[in-house]
Amino acid sequence: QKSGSAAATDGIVVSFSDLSQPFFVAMRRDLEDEAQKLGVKVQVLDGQNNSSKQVSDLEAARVQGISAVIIAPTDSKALASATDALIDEKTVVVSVDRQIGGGKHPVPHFGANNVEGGRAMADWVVKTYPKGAKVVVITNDPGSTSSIERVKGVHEGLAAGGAAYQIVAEQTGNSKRDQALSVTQNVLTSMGGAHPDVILCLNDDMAMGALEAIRGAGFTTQQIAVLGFDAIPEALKRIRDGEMAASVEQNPGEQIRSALRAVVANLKDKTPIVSKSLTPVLITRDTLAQASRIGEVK
Amino acid sequence: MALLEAQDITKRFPGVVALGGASLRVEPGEVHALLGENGAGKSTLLKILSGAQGSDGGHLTFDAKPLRPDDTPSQRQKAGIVTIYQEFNLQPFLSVAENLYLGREPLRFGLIDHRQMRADARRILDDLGLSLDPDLEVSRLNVADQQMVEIARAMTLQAKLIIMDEPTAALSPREVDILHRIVGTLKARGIAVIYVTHRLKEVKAICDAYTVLRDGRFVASGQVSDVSIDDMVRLMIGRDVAFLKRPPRQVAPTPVLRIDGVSRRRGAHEARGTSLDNISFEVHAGEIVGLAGLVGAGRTDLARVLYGADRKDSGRIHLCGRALDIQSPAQALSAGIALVPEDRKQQGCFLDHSIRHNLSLSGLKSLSRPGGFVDEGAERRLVETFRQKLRIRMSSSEAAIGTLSGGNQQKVLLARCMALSPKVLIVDEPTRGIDVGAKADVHQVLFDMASEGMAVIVISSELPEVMAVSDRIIVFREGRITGTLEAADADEETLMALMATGSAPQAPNP
Amino acid sequence: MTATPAPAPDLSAPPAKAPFDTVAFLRTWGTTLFLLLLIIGFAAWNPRFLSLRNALNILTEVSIYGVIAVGMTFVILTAGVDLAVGSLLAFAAIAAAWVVQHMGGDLPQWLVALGVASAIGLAAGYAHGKTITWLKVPAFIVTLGGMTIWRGATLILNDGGPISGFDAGYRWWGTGAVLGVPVPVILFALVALAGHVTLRYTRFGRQVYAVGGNAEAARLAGINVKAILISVYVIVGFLAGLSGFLLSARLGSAEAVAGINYELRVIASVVIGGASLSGGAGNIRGTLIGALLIGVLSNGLVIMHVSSYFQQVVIGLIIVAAVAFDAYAKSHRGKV
Amino acid sequence: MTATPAPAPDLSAPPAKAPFDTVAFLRTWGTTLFLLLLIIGFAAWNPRFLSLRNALNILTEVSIYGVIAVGMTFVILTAGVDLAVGSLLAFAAIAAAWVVQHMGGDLPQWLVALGVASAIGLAAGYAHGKTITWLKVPAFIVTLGGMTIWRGATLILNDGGPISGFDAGYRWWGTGAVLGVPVPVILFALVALAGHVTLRYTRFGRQVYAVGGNAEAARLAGINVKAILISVYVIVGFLAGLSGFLLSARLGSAEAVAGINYELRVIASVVIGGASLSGGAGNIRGTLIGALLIGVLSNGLVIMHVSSYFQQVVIGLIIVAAVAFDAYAKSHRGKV
Ligand SMILES: Nc1ncnc2c1ncn2[C@@H]1O[C@H](COP(=O)(O)OP(=O)(O)OP(=O)(O)O)[C@@H](O)[C@H]1O
Ligand SMILES: Nc1ncnc2c1ncn2[C@@H]1O[C@H](COP(=O)(O)OP(=O)(O)OP(=O)(O)O)[C@@H](O)[C@H]1O
Ligand SMILES: [Mg+2]
Ligand SMILES: [Mg+2]
Repeated sequence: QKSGSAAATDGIVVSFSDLSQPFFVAMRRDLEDEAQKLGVKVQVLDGQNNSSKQVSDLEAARVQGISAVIIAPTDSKALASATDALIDEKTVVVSVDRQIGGGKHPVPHFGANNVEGGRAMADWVVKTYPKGAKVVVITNDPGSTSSIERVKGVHEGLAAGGAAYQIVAEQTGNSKRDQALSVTQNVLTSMGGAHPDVILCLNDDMAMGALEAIRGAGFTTQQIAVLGFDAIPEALKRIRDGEMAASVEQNPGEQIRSALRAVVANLKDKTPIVSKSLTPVLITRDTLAQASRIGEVK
Repeated sequence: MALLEAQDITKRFPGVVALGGASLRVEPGEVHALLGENGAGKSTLLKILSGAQGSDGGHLTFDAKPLRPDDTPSQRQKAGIVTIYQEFNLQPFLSVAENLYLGREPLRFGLIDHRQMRADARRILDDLGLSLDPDLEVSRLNVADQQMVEIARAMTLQAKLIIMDEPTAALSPREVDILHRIVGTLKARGIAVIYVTHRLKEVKAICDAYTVLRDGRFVASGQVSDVSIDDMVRLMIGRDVAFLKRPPRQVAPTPVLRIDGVSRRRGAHEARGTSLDNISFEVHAGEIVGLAGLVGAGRTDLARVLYGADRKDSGRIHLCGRALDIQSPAQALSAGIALVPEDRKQQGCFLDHSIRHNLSLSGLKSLSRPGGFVDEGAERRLVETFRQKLRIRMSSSEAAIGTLSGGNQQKVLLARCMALSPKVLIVDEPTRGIDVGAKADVHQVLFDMASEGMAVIVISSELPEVMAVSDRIIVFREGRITGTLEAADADEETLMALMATGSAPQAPNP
Repeated sequence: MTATPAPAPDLSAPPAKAPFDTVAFLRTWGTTLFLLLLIIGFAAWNPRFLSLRNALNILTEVSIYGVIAVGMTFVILTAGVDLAVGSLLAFAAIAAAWVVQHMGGDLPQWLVALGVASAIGLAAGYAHGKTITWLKVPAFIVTLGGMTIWRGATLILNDGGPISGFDAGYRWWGTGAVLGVPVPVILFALVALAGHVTLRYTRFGRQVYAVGGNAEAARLAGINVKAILISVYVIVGFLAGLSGFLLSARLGSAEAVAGINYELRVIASVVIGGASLSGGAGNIRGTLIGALLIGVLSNGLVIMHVSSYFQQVVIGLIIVAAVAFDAYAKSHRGKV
Repeated sequence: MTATPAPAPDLSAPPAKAPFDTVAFLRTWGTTLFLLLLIIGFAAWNPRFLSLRNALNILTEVSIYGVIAVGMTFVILTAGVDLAVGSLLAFAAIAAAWVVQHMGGDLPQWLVALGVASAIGLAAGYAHGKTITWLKVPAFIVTLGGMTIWRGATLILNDGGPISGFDAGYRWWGTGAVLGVPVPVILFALVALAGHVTLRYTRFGRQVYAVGGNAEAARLAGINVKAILISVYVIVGFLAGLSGFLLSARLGSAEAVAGINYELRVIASVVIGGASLSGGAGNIRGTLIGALLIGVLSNGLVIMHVSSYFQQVVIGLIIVAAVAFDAYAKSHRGKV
């Protein structure tokens, strides 16, 4: 640890919306890695997908005297009054993953746009199936912001492609692999001998489940393309092996790393914090090298 | 004009016709005995009167007005019919005072006045000669005190007719006496009482008129003064019952059970149970020892200690010469000590389970094949044996025990322990709620078991029963033994004196 | 009868009362004591834990589910359970927000929202109670059904998304304060007081205990058991609606995912507070302690910097320990 | 004296049995009938619902939680509850996967995993049972604690991430088939059969019913109540571990979020099957029907393309309706 700077960088708190989600778990690992590199300590909070808990955890943290907060909010509006109060007390606040809105003070944001991520999936479909396609969408936990935003992107993107792009089923897999498996299975059954051209899963875990279902139903991944979201190593491996078509990379690691770097720089030298927007990219077999976690693939 | 007129009441349950034309006519201010053997339909008729159950047919008139068949208990209560049920219906977690005034609590500024309620309760209890603490939680009272609370509750209601379903089954002579005084007072106030009991002497003592039911049908009614107890028995059962007296015994010279200085202190927060102070006695093979005492004398406590249901503080227990350290009923049973508890609903029955399962539960080990599989054939044969021996009245051994009449439930529990053929059998109020005919059957079974070499301890609050079945009677008072009498020397006066004051009446020091 | 009883001796004199009874004290105050120890422990670790601000934070957070826990106490006293409260909270909140946004007339936003949320809570509670008593479906199933039905309705109503944009008058109910005390805390205190008085000092309250203690006996004693059962679900439904209003006022947003898993937290508060799930035993004081214990724990562990996965382990262990402590204190009743 | 006694009736003649009893039939088969109607309804809508493949899909899906539901039946029969099963499933699965990955020796992967998952299930169940009986903490609290403790432990063990990469021998347990029947379904059938035989035909089974029917009476009838209670938590723990093994074999991955909310689904299966949460009533056949009902519903609604928000509403309504139907059939017992 560097002497002198420790005091200035004391009390950095990072509040995640839900640390049981692989996306945020990965983000947290990068955070801890970056913190070590920078020689700072961070306190990690888990909102457990509950805005009320996230707000009161932040207040609890505030009581112990904190200097900076990085928030991945459960809901962009619900955190506004909590962040306003923090900013009023001269606490540095930035957001990752999802922007905080509706407060008095603007909050710098480091993240990728979920709607655009969804649109990237749809664009791939439109490009790959110029004559149109039957699409199945497997969504995250109902009501979760990631689900709503990504679905919105998918809908907009497919609508832009025209009437030939048809969503034949949109069901929830509750962000979980096993539920995606069974729901995909059921969707395939309902279509009888026919099959969809593409299954868009709004996270990679569910894409894994969908792959199992496709295999179990006797289809090939040539017949049905599966797309995921988050570009986790397991998905990257499947993309490399040709089982999965693509996954959306939002680079959670880069989001949190740059957010932390900006916060630390600000605490040390008052460097102003500039928002950073990462464009979600679609990782396919050809662009695997762009995936941030490609190094973790065995 | 009769106060209550019930005509041709019918009530069917699946597989059973509980009432097939029962009639009852009660005049104002009379104490009316409702008689019948176990399962005759007494409780069912009374529940129909109180609104606890609906009937399938028949007419009810009360106070010159017809009663609607679908009245709720509270509507009947408002009409003036107050009921003390055979199975208690108290609120276990509420205090005595709260139970007495449930739904009718005294209010002050719209809120319950707890102080007033406590004072009222204390007054009622004092009136009845009970010095119960009105703040005690009812779950911590013994059976007799719960019964007295039920009675006290009935007293606080405005009644024209009070129905009492076997109120004395759980009471010892002192409480029975209190109850009889209460009944006298009610009668003097012009309140009619329907009184169910299997202790026919009580009928002679306090009842004016009687009605007999058999198999759910009206059999006879009349004035009590016109009939003898034997007549009543014949009307109920249709035959004469020979009252058994313990045949001459052959007591083995060695004691089976030796109790040596057993003591137990009662915890400060233990409302029920009595302290036991240095209890010592022996029971021999083939001997029946009766324990007499008033409610709270400590007989049940001793039984529970012997059976491992409660811990003792000091003292030793020897079985067949070997010292025992029993920690649980399971250990007691495997050592050969069995107990039929006094509170059948709380401590004995699995009300929703079948009669067969209830009866065989303790003896499953000997009914099991290797691997722990129950031999259901043997189990059914066992049930059949006891159904005949104890005349258990049931539609099928697969029916829930909760659908049996109170007396028949008691018989099933007796059978559960008898089937084990233990070395020591302890029965606590074994004939509670059992009719005269079946009582003789139960006694006969006890005699048979004793003559097979079993040591039997009978706890009973009914003095004639203790005297009839025991070879030897040990009297308890406040946790101590105050006397031991050979059956031949025992008479009610002596026993009562030992139970109540601790010394024999003529007072030459024993 | 031949024997004449001798004058009855005083056999059943109640045991004399000791001047101070440690055991009775522990029996009643076991969990409270544990909570105090916990607070002392946290304060020793970090004195800021005891600051007024932190105390108010904890209380505000507790208020949201504490309000429901008061209602749940009634339900559990009758040996029932309500698993639907979390979903109902969300539905009441989002429906209220929806009405405010789409049909708000001249009335103040908060008034409309409070009215809608309460009305939905009352109606849903009535529906639950009626289904339980009339169709004779166990409360567990009815409210499990309610849990998914109301959640589904919430998602349908605004297509899964949150509704936000309330005015200051609305937000005041969640974020304002009177004499330094946050509004939700004041409301919670009032609700708890009303619950306590109702259970302890009204006939209705005693009847709630009676229905849970022994339903058949209660019926035979002339209590309208069905009416009591329906009332308790109406009460908890109303309070879930109120809580939904408070939560959306606090967050400035009515979310479709609000209140997920609240049912467990609320039931845990009541049971930690000493109520029995088989009915008849429990009280509001216990529920308050239970709710506070949960609130203090999750706040204190954050302040102690316990890592978030470990927090779950520690919370689980401490809750079990708290109840074990209480059970141990109670078990000594026979052994003084 | 008015009447002369009639001759004594023959008390000891066993009553005759009725030939066929519609009411008794409905009482026993109410929920089953409802399930059949539901299946017919779905099949009428889309005949593919009845295809062999879909039937096996449903059964495989049901197997995973059905295995636990068999164990939960034992627990609920004793008037207990186990909220920890979902977390325990995840912990057993991830611990097994972890051992396979980090310490796998020469033994087949599946054997190691099955051993580790079962051992963890047994040990955790024993810990729950012991805490309930020995520290006298209500099962609700102990297993609520267990729910957060095991989830926390799961997250800690692999730092929140999933573990995957099992060999074919391991995967066979989740995806293989024998004579066309998926392996999980076969295991489920065996577990259910064993559960049924145990409850119906053994002394232990009788004792489980007795403990739930009336614990005090059971103790006085010579049953070692504590031992029975501990056993049922050991049984359900073991089955949760087994289920974790099956689920990870099926998915090819042990996930930290596996089994979330399983406790509710499992308890619902048991209660829909007619068991009483106050103990002493219920059986494995009912539980199977309950589990199937849930499985058929969630499958059928997807096949009917009901939108996912609406599905929740419909599932809630149908579950309540199923139990109401059953309650209605049963309520006729007094009215033949
Ligand atoms: N709920 C019920 N379900 C089925 N059968 C019942 C039910 N209640 C009573 N019975 C049956 O009705 C008959 C009459 O029972 P009841 O309790 O009225 O008898 P009783 O005269 O009060 O007997 P006891 O002297 O033993 O109390 C019995 O055969 C009993 O098994
Ligand atoms: N530990 C205990 N747990 C539950 N009940 C108990 C316990 N100890 C005693 N009892 C109950 O307390 C009551 C009083 O028992 P006790 O031994 O004091 O009186 P008793 O001589 O049996 O009087 P009686 O049998 O006439 O009521 C009994 O009803 C018994 O069931
Ligand atoms: Mg009777
Ligand atoms: Mg006794």
